[in-house]
Amino acid sequence: MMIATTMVFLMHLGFASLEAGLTRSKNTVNILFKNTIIPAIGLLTYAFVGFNLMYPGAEYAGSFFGFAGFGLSLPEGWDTSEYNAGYTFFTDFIFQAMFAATAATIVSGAVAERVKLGPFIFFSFLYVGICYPIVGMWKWGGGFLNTLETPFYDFAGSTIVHSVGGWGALIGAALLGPRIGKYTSRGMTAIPGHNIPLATLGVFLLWFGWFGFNGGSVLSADPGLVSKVFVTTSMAAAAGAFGALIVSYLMFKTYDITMVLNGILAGLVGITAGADQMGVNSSIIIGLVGGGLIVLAVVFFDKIKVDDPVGAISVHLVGGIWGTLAVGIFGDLAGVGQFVSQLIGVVAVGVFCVIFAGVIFFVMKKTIGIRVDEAEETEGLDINEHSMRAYPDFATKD
Amino acid sequence: MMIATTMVFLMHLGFASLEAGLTRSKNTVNILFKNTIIPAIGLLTYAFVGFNLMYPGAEYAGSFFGFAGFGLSLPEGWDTSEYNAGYTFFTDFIFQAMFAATAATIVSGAVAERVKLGPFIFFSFLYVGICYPIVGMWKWGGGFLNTLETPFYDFAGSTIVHSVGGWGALIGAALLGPRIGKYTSRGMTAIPGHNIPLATLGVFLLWFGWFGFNGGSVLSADPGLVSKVFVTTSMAAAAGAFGALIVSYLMFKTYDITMVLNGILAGLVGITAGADQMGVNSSIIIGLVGGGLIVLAVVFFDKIKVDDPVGAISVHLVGGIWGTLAVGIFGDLAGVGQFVSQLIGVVAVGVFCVIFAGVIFFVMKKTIGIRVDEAEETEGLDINEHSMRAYPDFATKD
Amino acid sequence: MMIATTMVFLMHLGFASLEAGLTRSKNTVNILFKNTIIPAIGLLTYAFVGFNLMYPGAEYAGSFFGFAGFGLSLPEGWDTSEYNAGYTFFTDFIFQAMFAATAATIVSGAVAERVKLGPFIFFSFLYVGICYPIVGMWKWGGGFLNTLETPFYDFAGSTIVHSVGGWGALIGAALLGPRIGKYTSRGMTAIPGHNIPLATLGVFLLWFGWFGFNGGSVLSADPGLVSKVFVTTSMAAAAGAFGALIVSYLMFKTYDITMVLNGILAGLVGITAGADQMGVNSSIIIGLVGGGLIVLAVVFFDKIKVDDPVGAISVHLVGGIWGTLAVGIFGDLAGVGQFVSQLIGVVAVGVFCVIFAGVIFFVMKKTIGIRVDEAEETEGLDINEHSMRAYPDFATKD
Amino acid sequence: MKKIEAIIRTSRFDQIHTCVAALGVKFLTFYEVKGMGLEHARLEMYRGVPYEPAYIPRTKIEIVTVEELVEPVINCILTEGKTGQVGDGKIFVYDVLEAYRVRNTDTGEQAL
Amino acid sequence: MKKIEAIIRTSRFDQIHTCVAALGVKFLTFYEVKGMGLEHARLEMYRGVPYEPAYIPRTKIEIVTVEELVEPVINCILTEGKTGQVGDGKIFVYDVLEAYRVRNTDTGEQAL
Amino acid sequence: MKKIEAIIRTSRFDQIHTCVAALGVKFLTFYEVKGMGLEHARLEMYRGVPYEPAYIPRTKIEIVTVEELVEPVINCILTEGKTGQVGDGKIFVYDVLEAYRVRNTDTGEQAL
Ligand SMILES: Nc1ncnc2c1ncn2[C@@H]1O[C@H](COP(=O)(O)OP(=O)(O)O)[C@@H](O)[C@H]1O
Ligand SMILES: Nc1ncnc2c1ncn2[C@@H]1O[C@H](COP(=O)(O)OP(=O)(O)O)[C@@H](O)[C@H]1O
Ligand SMILES: Nc1ncnc2c1ncn2[C@@H]1O[C@H](COP(=O)(O)OP(=O)(O)O)[C@@H](O)[C@H]1O
Repeated sequence: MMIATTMVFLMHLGFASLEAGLTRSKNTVNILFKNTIIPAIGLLTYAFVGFNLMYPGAEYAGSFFGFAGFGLSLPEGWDTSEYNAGYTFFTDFIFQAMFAATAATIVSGAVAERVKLGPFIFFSFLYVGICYPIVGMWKWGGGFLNTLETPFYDFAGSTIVHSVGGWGALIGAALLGPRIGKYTSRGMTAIPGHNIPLATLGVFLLWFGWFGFNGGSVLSADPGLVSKVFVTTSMAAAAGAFGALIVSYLMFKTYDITMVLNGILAGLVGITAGADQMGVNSSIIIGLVGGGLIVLAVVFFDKIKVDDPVGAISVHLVGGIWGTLAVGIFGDLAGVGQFVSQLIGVVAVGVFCVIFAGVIFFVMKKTIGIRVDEAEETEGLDINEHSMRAYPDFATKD
Repeated sequence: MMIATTMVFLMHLGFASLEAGLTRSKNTVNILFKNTIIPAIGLLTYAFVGFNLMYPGAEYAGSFFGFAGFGLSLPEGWDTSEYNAGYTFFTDFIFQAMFAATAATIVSGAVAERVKLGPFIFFSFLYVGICYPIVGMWKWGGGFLNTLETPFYDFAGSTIVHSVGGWGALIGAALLGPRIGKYTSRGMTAIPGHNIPLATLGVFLLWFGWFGFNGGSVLSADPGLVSKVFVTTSMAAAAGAFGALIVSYLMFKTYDITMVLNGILAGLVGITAGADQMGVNSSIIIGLVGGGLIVLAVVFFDKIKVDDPVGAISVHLVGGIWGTLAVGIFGDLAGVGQFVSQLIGVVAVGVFCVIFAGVIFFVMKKTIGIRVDEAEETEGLDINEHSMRAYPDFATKD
Repeated sequence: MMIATTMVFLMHLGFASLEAGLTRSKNTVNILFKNTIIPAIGLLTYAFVGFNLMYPGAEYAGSFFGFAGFGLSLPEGWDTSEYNAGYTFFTDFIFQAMFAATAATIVSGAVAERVKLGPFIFFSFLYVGICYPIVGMWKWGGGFLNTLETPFYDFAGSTIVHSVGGWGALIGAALLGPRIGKYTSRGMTAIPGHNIPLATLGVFLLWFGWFGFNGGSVLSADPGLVSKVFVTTSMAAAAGAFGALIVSYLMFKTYDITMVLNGILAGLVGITAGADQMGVNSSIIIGLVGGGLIVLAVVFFDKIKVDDPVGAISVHLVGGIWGTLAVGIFGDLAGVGQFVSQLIGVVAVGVFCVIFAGVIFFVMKKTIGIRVDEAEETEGLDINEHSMRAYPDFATKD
Repeated sequence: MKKIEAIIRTSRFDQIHTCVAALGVKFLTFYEVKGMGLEHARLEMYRGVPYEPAYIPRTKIEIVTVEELVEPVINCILTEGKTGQVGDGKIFVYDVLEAYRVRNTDTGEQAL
Repeated sequence: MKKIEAIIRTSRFDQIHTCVAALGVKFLTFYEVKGMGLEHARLEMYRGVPYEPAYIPRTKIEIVTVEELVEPVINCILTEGKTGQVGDGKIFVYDVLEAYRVRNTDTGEQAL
Repeated sequence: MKKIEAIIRTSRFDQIHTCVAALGVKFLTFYEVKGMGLEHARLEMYRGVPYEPAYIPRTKIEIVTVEELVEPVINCILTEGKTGQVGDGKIFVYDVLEAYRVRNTDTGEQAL
């Protein structure tokens, strides 16, 4: 599980690469900066408040909120496997802490190319430090979602990690408005990402990290279960690629690699909720549907003019909801009761995150402002917020 | 071994990066697309037919062909280490499945910048789904190569993985013909790869993945053997770098990094057949010779006008043959009988793959065509097959 | 620990990416070449002399120098965990060998864009093959630093790995002189790195590798200690990012990602000496101070006109000294006696490395020359030493 | 026939293009050039060292047109290209001896 | 001395270069420009949104040559540059007052 | 008013710029072009195959200036741009009919 931790760490590089690759070169330093500082924020806030918000201890079982105090305090036997069957306190902490930043990294992609750096970092502190661990506590910390009659099931976080990020992304992108030139009076224009190899690299690293994410979430070294999770994870990703390929080819008559990459992620996000509950065939179906769905979602969000440069909302929110509900439809837990529990979880998390993110973004919008000014956006955030260019040696087109 | 699986997974990113880096930027999306979809194909076909073709079960021991039916069926005790000493059924499956796509990824490099996407994907399905597992069964599935008097030895697949890919690459490149402008009436021109850092990244990732490939092929967690394999693998790679450096410097009077990168891969491919049989010194010799050989092979294939943009044939076919034969020359198994068995294996696999790949490519060439038309090739496959550019922001030279 | 080895291996890719990213595109092939061949040198020389210089055996305990002969000889029980509690001889060797090249890789960054390739490779052979293992022996091989009354403590090599590299970098950069155009009569100019995403990738890979570096240095699989080391390592890195962010923002009024990246590395280098001795809070302080210090160091070395394109001296030398001394200030060993021992270690290593590197560079400078000529430097090393370009397809700015 | 060459702010290109298109100018050629003039490039900063990029990126437009359109086109550029700040650019007018359309060998004003 | 400036299809450059070289034109300068004209750029597609790149990449050739060669050079371009499709480009001819060779200060036709 | 167009070695740009600035030339425009001429590009090598890049990268400078400065500017380029090796480049001089400054609609020599 410690190795899983390091693999999850690489997911942050995956996000950084994917988001930088799918946006324009004039905003690359900005995106890399955000995705470098966010994991640092995640680690520090999680140590300071997050862990104790998420795992406040048994006395808060069934509740909505609990807090065990600032900082980390070492329990008895922290350094041996007495802490918990198979792993130590620090293993537990660092594995969880590596996740934490993900919620903000997802948002980062959706608000890219126009959000002001300072307000976004402030948002990240609150979202990663407070919103994510509270939601996490609902299920993993023994909160009310875990004590439903048919407990809500979310193996590694389709809802608790990905949807949380996805809701924040939706609210952020909607409140910011689209990038200049995206939806004009003459219709929609494409704003192509500047570096497809970088984006591809990002998705492979995310897939790689997902083995750690899902595999490590077994929270034990049971090789039977871990290996099963590896298989379901891989199958869903592969099927996600095909799902997106088929739907995007039918719709656009071209082989769109960015859709295939998004499809892989959708498959991964989709299987995350039930990676240990599915068989090979269900994994493939979940991946196929997830991959196809994502293409429709991208088109849909474009239609309602929510501008999401990297497809984060489609992948993490739509994919996360699909995966969570799929636990009620396929696999060992399938059943109406489970489906309803899943739905409760999706809705509860959605409402909370929308309000949490909405309030922060809205207040900031009305006060300090959340969007860079027009000249800055046109010229690029790199030169304006960082006085630096990502590729100073290369000549760029217009 | 599950971790080895994830490392092998990253090899696909390695291949994608290397191949994209060593070709022109106008074909980058196309190459990334192929190398993203191929692992997906590998995983799905291996689950559907490949695994049961490769490991049909004991009743087919000694034979050329066996098939245990479509899909995966779980054996007794699949989820515990009862399945096999040290790993579970799913571990076994997913580790093997990660390999499977390699055969097609290798071909992808050699046919790059001119092959039609559809036919190539069709080829990949057949090659990965049928050809590779059949060959694999000959040795690893208990087939005839394994029951020779002195059994053919191929630890992790110099022949069974790399040569299989290499033969496909040779046939594909030969039947396609060279890229426009490569061999003109005025002689040979170079067509430099567009992104050397990307290619370097690819080779490092491949080397990284090889630790999983060779280390995991120990198929047990015996730390003594795994660590030995790590040492032989590393030494061969390092020596391969020097072998290629020395030969290429003597021949071209320049420090050619692409040759050093190919040399590393040649060392790795070379040691793969006997990684557990070699000492430190033999590994170094195998690497040195492999690295040097590759430079000569690249020059040779250029001379006979087989245009291989990334050196895949030299690395995987020539390196694979060298490594397989080396098991008969160096290390614990060395001996005339072993050498003959190795030769039998090389030839048998070669004949089968040449015919298999040859028939598919030839039939496609005569019917649907395997090569894009001239205008498309000149303009680039990205804009023609994918309506997209890999680096839309950057100004390119002519 | 074998997995740690593979993670340390990826650090070489991290160094290659970081150094290539922070320099100009006309020297990229050169840097990649150096960083590809150095690990090969490291592995081979370490097998040939380094390992036996570093671990000459018990009879040299307390001394400055010992050598157990050329090549590797297998001890009794090498292939079982009898060799040492928890790992085999080959595991030990390969883990150490992966480190070895680091000393030269660090120098590579500081001398980039102007050093002659041949002399630098010669230097690397000597520094990696002789200087580094001798210093390593002083502590890890049971030499005099280990037998001080209060033994010098350097968990994973803040001094023994990073400072060794740092001193070589300082001497190399100073003797070479600054790049043309860096410090002119009209003042200092910036020479921006050409590929910030590549540099970011490099730092993430280094961080990833550091988990292997520090985690593996536990030299046992004690999960309590390894997980603690993971936490301290991560916290120091995250705090290093913030330390550098805060200081650089205060000084330059801009969000400089290259400083944040350097700050992460400074945090990592800083925690390396005492990763197993620190608590969460001390790790954060060490990281914060280290990150801040690095910004001052970069400015300082610029002021004294030691031109270090990638900040290697600041990160590895300054960070390494800080981390080593910090063991005497924070954590379980803190105390005056320890601080003095740490200081002795820092000074002893410093004196030896400065003399070793100084003599080699000085003799080469006076004989074969260590710097390329002016035209070559202006035009770029790639085209001159390698007849090749890193990005031949892209149009570059002047 | 005259050739109008204008070195403009890259950010004013769209407005100028719209204006000349309204005059009936169907063809134009443009490319990126580097300028040195009164305007100073904004300072960039790298690792604590501020520096001025050696030049300002600008766009050069070339329009070959008939005499009657020369003045309107110039007016377009003067009006739409103007911000009033140092750095707005220049317009130069040259004589053109002959013009050909490659597609059908039209010559003279026919070819424009 | 005249200057011939031609905006051509990038794909016809090699043929035109071969043709003018055969006439004895030893020197030429060329660079990438962006064109707006009758031809429309082919649609690209990104994540389901088709879009037209804002301009067509073209090559501009400049050849300064003596009077006698002006016509043959123009013929080369008209012949070799022609595909008959919209987008073949234009040729413009200008007067050159003086020419210098930097290497040895030759002037006039000597310098070409 | 004349336009001086010089195709120079990229490596001599700084020297030439310093020299013309000393004459009081405050403005100039330059950009990268590709040249074909007597000089041959240095051979590059890729995977054992030597090849000659299809062109030599050069810089083109454009300066529009008043009659009196034409000769001094040309002298700058001839002196500072010269290495004596094949490949030093050329200078061409053209007539300019009119000039405008966009910022304040100055015209003629005022605008330079
Ligand atoms: N005489 C000239 N010759 C060549 N280029 C010129 C000339 N004058 C101006 N330019 C170009 O026009 C650009 C605009 O000049 P600028 O400093 O903005 O002048 P102003 O503010 O007076 O309009 C310069 O960067 C340069 O590229
Ligand atoms: N009058 C002009 N002034 C400047 N550039 C022109 C002019 N006419 C044509 N061009 C250039 O030539 C290119 C070719 O035009 P195109 O639409 O192909 O015309 P046609 O099909 O009539 O030959 C245009 O893209 C533009 O760059
Ligand atoms: N007549 C011309 N027309 C256009 N460009 C020219 C002409 N003559 C020279 N050039 C440009 O000038 C460059 C310098 O030519 P070069 O071969 O160096 O000549 P020389 O050595 O005689 O000075 C060429 O690469 C080309 O770009």
